[in-house]
Amino acid sequence: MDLLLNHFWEFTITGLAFGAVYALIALGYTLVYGVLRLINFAHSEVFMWGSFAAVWVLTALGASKASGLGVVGFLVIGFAAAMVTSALVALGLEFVAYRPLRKRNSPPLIALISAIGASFVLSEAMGLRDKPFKWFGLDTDLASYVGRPREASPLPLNIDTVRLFRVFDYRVSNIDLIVLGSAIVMMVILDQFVKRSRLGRGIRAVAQDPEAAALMGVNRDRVIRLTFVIGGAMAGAAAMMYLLKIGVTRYNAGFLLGVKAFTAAVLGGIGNLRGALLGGFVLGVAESYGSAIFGSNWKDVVAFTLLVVILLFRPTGLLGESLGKARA
Amino acid sequence: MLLEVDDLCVNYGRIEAIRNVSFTVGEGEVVTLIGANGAGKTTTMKTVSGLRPVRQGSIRFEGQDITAVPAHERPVLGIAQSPEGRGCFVGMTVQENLDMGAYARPDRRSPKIGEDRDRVFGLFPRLAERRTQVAGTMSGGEQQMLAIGRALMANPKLLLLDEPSMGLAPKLIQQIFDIITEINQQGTTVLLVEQNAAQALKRAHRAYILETGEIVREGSGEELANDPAVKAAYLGGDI
Amino acid sequence: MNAVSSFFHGIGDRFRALPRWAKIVLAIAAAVIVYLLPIINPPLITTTDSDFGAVLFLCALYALVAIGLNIVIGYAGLLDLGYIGFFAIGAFTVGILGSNHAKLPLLLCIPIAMVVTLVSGIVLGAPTLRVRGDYLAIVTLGFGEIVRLILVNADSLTGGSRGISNIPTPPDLDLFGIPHLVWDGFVAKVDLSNQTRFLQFGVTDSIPYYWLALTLVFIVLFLDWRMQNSRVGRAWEATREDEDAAELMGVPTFRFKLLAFATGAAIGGLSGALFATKQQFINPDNFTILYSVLFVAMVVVGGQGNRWGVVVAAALLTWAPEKFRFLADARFLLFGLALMALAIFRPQGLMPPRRSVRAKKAAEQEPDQLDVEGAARV
Amino acid sequence: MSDTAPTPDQHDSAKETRGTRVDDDTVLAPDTEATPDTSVDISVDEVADLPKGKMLEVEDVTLRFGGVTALDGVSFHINTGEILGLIGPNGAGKTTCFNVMTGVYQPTSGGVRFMGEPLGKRQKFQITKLGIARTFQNIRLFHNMTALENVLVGADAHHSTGMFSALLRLPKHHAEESEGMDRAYELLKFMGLDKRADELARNLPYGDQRRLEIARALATNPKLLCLDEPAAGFNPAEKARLMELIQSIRDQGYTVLLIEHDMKLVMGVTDRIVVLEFGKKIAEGLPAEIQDNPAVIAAYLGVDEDAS
Amino acid sequence: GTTNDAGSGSGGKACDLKIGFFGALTGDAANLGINIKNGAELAVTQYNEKHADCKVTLTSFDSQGDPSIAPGLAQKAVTDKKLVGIVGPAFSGESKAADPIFDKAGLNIITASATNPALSENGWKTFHRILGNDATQGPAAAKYIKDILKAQKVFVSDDTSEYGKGLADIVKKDLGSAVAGSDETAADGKQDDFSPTVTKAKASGATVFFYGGYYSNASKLVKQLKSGGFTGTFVAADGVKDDGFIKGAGAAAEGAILTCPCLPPDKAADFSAAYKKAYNSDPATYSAEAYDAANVFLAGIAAGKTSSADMNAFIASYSAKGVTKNVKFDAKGEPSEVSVWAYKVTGGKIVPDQEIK
Ligand SMILES: Nc1ncnc2c1ncn2[C@@H]1O[C@H](COP(=O)(O)OP(=O)(O)OP(=O)(O)O)[C@@H](O)[C@H]1O
Ligand SMILES: Nc1ncnc2c1ncn2[C@@H]1O[C@H](COP(=O)(O)OP(=O)(O)OP(=O)(O)O)[C@@H](O)[C@H]1O
Ligand SMILES: CC(C)C[C@H](N)C(=O)O
Ligand SMILES: [Mg+2]
Ligand SMILES: [Mg+2]
Repeated sequence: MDLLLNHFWEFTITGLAFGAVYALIALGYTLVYGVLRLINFAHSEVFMWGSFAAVWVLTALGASKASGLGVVGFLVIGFAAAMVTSALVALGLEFVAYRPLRKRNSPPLIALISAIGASFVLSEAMGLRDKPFKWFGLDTDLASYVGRPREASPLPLNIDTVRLFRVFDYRVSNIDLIVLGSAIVMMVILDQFVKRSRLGRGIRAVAQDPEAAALMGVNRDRVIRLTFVIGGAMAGAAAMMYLLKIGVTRYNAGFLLGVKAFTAAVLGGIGNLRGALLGGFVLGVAESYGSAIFGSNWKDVVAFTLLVVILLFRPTGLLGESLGKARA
Repeated sequence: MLLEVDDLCVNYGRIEAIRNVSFTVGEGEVVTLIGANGAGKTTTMKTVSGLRPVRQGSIRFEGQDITAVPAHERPVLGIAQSPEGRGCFVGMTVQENLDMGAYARPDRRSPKIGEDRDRVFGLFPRLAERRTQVAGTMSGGEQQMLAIGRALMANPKLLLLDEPSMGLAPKLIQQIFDIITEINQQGTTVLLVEQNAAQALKRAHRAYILETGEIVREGSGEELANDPAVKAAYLGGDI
Repeated sequence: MNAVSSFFHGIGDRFRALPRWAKIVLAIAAAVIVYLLPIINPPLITTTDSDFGAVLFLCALYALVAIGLNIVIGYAGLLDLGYIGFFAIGAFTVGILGSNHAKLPLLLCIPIAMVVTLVSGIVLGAPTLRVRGDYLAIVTLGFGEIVRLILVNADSLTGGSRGISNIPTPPDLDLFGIPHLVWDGFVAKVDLSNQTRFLQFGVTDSIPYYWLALTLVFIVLFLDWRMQNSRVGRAWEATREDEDAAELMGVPTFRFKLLAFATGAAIGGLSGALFATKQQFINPDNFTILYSVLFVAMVVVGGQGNRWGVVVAAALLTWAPEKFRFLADARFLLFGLALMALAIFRPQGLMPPRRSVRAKKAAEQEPDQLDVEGAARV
Repeated sequence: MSDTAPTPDQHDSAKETRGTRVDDDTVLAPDTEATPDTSVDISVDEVADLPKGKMLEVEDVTLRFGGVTALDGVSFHINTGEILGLIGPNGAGKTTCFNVMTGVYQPTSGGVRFMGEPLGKRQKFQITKLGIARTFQNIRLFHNMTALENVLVGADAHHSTGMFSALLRLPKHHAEESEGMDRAYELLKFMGLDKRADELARNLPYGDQRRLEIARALATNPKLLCLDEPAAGFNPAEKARLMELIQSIRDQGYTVLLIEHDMKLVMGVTDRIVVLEFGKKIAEGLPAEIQDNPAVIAAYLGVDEDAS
Repeated sequence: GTTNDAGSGSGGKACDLKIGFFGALTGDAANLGINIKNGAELAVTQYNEKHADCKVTLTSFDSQGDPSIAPGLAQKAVTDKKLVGIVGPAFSGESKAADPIFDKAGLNIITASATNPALSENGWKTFHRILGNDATQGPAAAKYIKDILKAQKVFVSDDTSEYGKGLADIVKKDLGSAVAGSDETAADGKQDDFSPTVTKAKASGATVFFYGGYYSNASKLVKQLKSGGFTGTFVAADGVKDDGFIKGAGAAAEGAILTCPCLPPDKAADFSAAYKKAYNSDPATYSAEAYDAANVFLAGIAAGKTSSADMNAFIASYSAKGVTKNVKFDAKGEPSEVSVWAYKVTGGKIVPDQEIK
């Protein structure tokens, strides 16, 4: 407890920074849940693929030797690579795993099975990426991309930690700033986009009554595709931030984070964009405080207990579902 | 002809809901479909608005074949529907629901939308009162008003109304039919499905009678209203 | 589209059409064959890269799990993503009472484990079952994780992530040996050098454990059938269909949901206890979320609500990765593909529940609904 | 406006034309539904022998949702054995009144007394067991259960088989199962649904679904049956038949509370009418009185009388 | 190796025998397992070259280093009647899970890497260990920290595994009052974000960070320590002594100290050369130990001691020079000779620093 009080801002800011990662991933869960009422179990893999895209693109460009302004350039490239890749993977996922089910109007839980299957496929494919290269004898040439596929791949970008300014007793570093800053920028853009644009209303309309939405001229498939793309891009951004914070990624890096991010989405009120953001930050900070007080090994207990308690008192999350309920 | 439906067959799996249905709706007309429960009225409406796939036959709108046009593109062409069972967006407010009605309008950014909204609020003061109430918590009749208002917001060329009077109080039913006549006079074509056959026939230029999936009779509203067989079956005489 | 389900239903129909005595004879014959599977080692079915008896034990074990979870998901419609939590509590109750802190005999540990999980089901359910739908899924998921994490961290009680070993086995009843069959192509020979002692629960032979688990599966199936074909089963179904309407028709939905949850939990606890005694060693890593997810997959793939369906699916999903062990690394990828394919081609599950025999006619009259309604969707 | 419900012969002639092509001079009589058999005895002793007097009293009930006052000091009562109509403009608070009576909502102030006892904070299922059953404005059947099973769920309301009697197949289980089955078939026959007993509820035509809801509600052995717009979406002929049905339900000893916008039906079947507007009671009386009440005409009926 | 005459003389011996490798070949700590397996495999290959007429095969049981997977695999192993011995299980956690089963079934095992001291305290008759355990490695690490790094304040963390926690506890005990703080983290693959630990370490004012665990988490941890502003020395043990650590941590690994009860490869030149030839890489952590362990079994096979009891007796009386030491086991199955070395990450490589005596 003393520890927390003495280093309050440090714990808060590190918590917020990781919370930002949760929040961005949570957006993907919430968006898809919003339109399809589906827990997109494979979203964590979308994130993971984004992280690899960043690693590979930066490796290919020789980012490890960069310094100074070059690093900034590579950062931008890394974000772009991860976001584009994740968006594409998400789109592909929708096309392969969910659209056929929708066309057959299958019961909601079966989509969960497809999602679980897709999640296995995406993460295992990454874990087996050496195989196809082996067949063509390329695995030694491409060792830095293929390597030992089950092992951690580091981000080849050396960013020296620079302490920039103080917040009370904590000196915020450039990495904190990049992570938090870009997360906030992205969230504001998305929030405005969804709120201001017709798309936002379209998404909600599809969620509430697909048939009536079609009667209003809402193209359900387009709305769904768009939500996957946006959710994917956000996961890609989160992937780059994750790399900046953790430094490495792996074929199974998504799973744990996915569970947490989904928790964050529910915490805030699933289907509610701002809820996802709030949920992400709350979870990140709660974990940070929790591990300060009880020790790092209790951090997940704190997170999940918080979730359960909040849902007991607010059964539809902190901000509630944006989708109201029909009455009796 | 604004709408030409030719030899339409629609199935629910093996069940044939409508068979070889052909009818037309001319520009500026009010046309009504009447028939008993399960006759296929709603199915016909849903097919015209694109929610049900066509097994056989064709639908033409303004001379263009729209049989294969997906539902969400039909509002752009100028078809709007107030569906059976209302289909309000239960989690959105009244105003948001109305705005959804204008979703596909090309002039959706113009101030015209505001005027139209005010017009709907004028027609249904209850909606104006409850502008920010979540639609899911509105009473049955209020939701019905909202569904009709929402369809009006689309400013369509062809308005499809599926049992607009269902769940409405007698006084309001009167009003709904007045509204239909009024907007028709302002140039909107209306295809109307009603259980309240007496009223519907009174307001319609022409009418079709649908029975177990087939059209069995057609004529002007007045003609059918005075046909003794129709009277006996649908106007219910005196209860 | 539904070759598989019509196959199963076909069998079901023929079976129902038989006279009573024939039914009994056939059922007994089928049961005997199932019991003797690991002795017969049928070619094509037997697993070459892992011990067939052990695989069958796992199949039976997870069938038990699936039956329990089917009550929760299939009957009562509660999406429970934390079922592994009950499994873990059952296993650790046995571990703690049988090995770690006391040395109670297994036959005492198992009922205690069931009671403990039943109670924990009620304790968890009472507050959380007021949360609805997918929120319940995440609350239960959280619960499952909390259980695991507490097992990790409550070091002194559970041994933390270092686990508990030397879990007691069921008492032996060593009566006689049963020789196995070996196959030369499709010719069977008796292999006297390879015998299973009846009933010796050792580490080298999993078959007695399989028999134990299988017997429990049959018992639980029977009880499950009785439960579902009664007022209780109807109340669950009504609750699942429309909770408010059910309540207004006089169904105390909360009580019935709790009943489903607690019953499911107790069966989960029983499975966990079996797992612990067979495995001899347990640690919290045996009980990760992934298992919860797989359990749900078993129920959904089997056809939620169909007890035979979920049993078949559980056995299949357990057996397949073992059978295809030679695919080594790639088998999880293929497993994922298989799940996706199943979802796409059998959206109602392997054996969709037949609501009741009487509902069948209605179901048959029902058109090929999927295609049409799907197309209607925009 | 005399009481001329269709005679049995009319039904038969309707039946004959079913499915046949209609020539110009045949009667258009598209009757695709089964015929209720109102001669079936569906009465229940405990219900039939109720003492006359006030069965249900709504006492000064107010209910607010945020800014909206859905009910504002509403009081009325229902006498045992009568059919009471509850009418009023859209959004007047009729459905909300049902919701208060069945425990869906707790009133902000005031309360409901049933058989002399306040309902208090009783839960929904407890109120059903006390003897109030209802149907819904938007049909809410258990769609994936058969018609019979739907009714059985209703009948289970007065059963008490629990897990143990079911597991052990105690005599109680068997007794209650067969009692429930008998009752269910009786009710289905009464509603004319016995031939469709094994069909899934969602596959029934709209009208049958409405009737099935009534059967399900009756299966709970209610003292008071509340119907929320049972005739919505019916054509005049169907409405006539429904009217007959409601009457015979009452004749078998049940008390009925009816919300309906169709004036012919309401005037034809009710003994007494209560009128709500903006959450307040504006009138109460015999159908004939209500029909001529200027306040009701202004608020609800409108001037053009044949608007039905 | 032993002479093959003794074996072939006994006549009628079974020729399709197997020895097993049990450990992680996939999963988070796979590198460690693969190196060990390679060592054992090399021994078998060499044996088969000499005994072309009567070959032994090495079968692998890939436990992924996961104690929850281990019992199932162990049960599978003990049903194989051709299997005469196991090199492994590689990690302490899985050993604890699997060894009781080997003991009950009477399958002899020699672990070339599991270092938790308690493993030999269970009275398992089939258990043998060919290297020094953490009861020596832990104090050695503590000694290095105190005497060579001259640290006054040390922060100790572990991954709660049998190995990591066991080792960290010993180190803590030996450091005594120098422990400025501690924090348990989750096991491999269960935690990515170590920022709370970093904050705590910094707050404690420690100049040395000791971590009990495996390389996968260690690489993330050290990276986050560096970027989080912790400036002290990172010390860990054999579980981190793998190239995977450097690969994951990159520059942040520089200067880290890793202890290991294993010899630097240059102390066994012949073996190193043969290994390099076979696997195109230098022998890594515990390859040599595994080689020695496999050779014990192979000698037993050559001597015809293939039954469980015979093999057990054979191992008990075994004494021969291996590449790492003179191989000999005491009554508990522990080795008679042990040494602990410190290694240091320099220039992106793990290089021997000094033996800790
Ligand atoms: N989803 C569905 N699945 C199967 N059959 C259906 C479905 N919807 C409608 N039907 C059947 O199609 C036929 C026509 O139904 P439709 O809803 O078009 O009738 P309707 O004339 O609108 O009746 P109502 O007056 O009750 O609204 C009926 O026989 C009905 O049972
Ligand atoms: N949960 C709620 N929140 C806010 N307002 C509500 C809620 N429920 C009902 N209302 C309002 O209370 C009023 C009464 O509704 P109610 O459903 O009782 O009307 P009704 O008389 O049944 O009307 P109808 O004939 O249209 O069914 C309506 O104005 C409705 O909008
Ligand atoms: C391979 C080694 C690093 C294993 C470690 N010594 C353990 O006991 O788990
Ligand atoms: Mg209709
Ligand atoms: Mg109402």
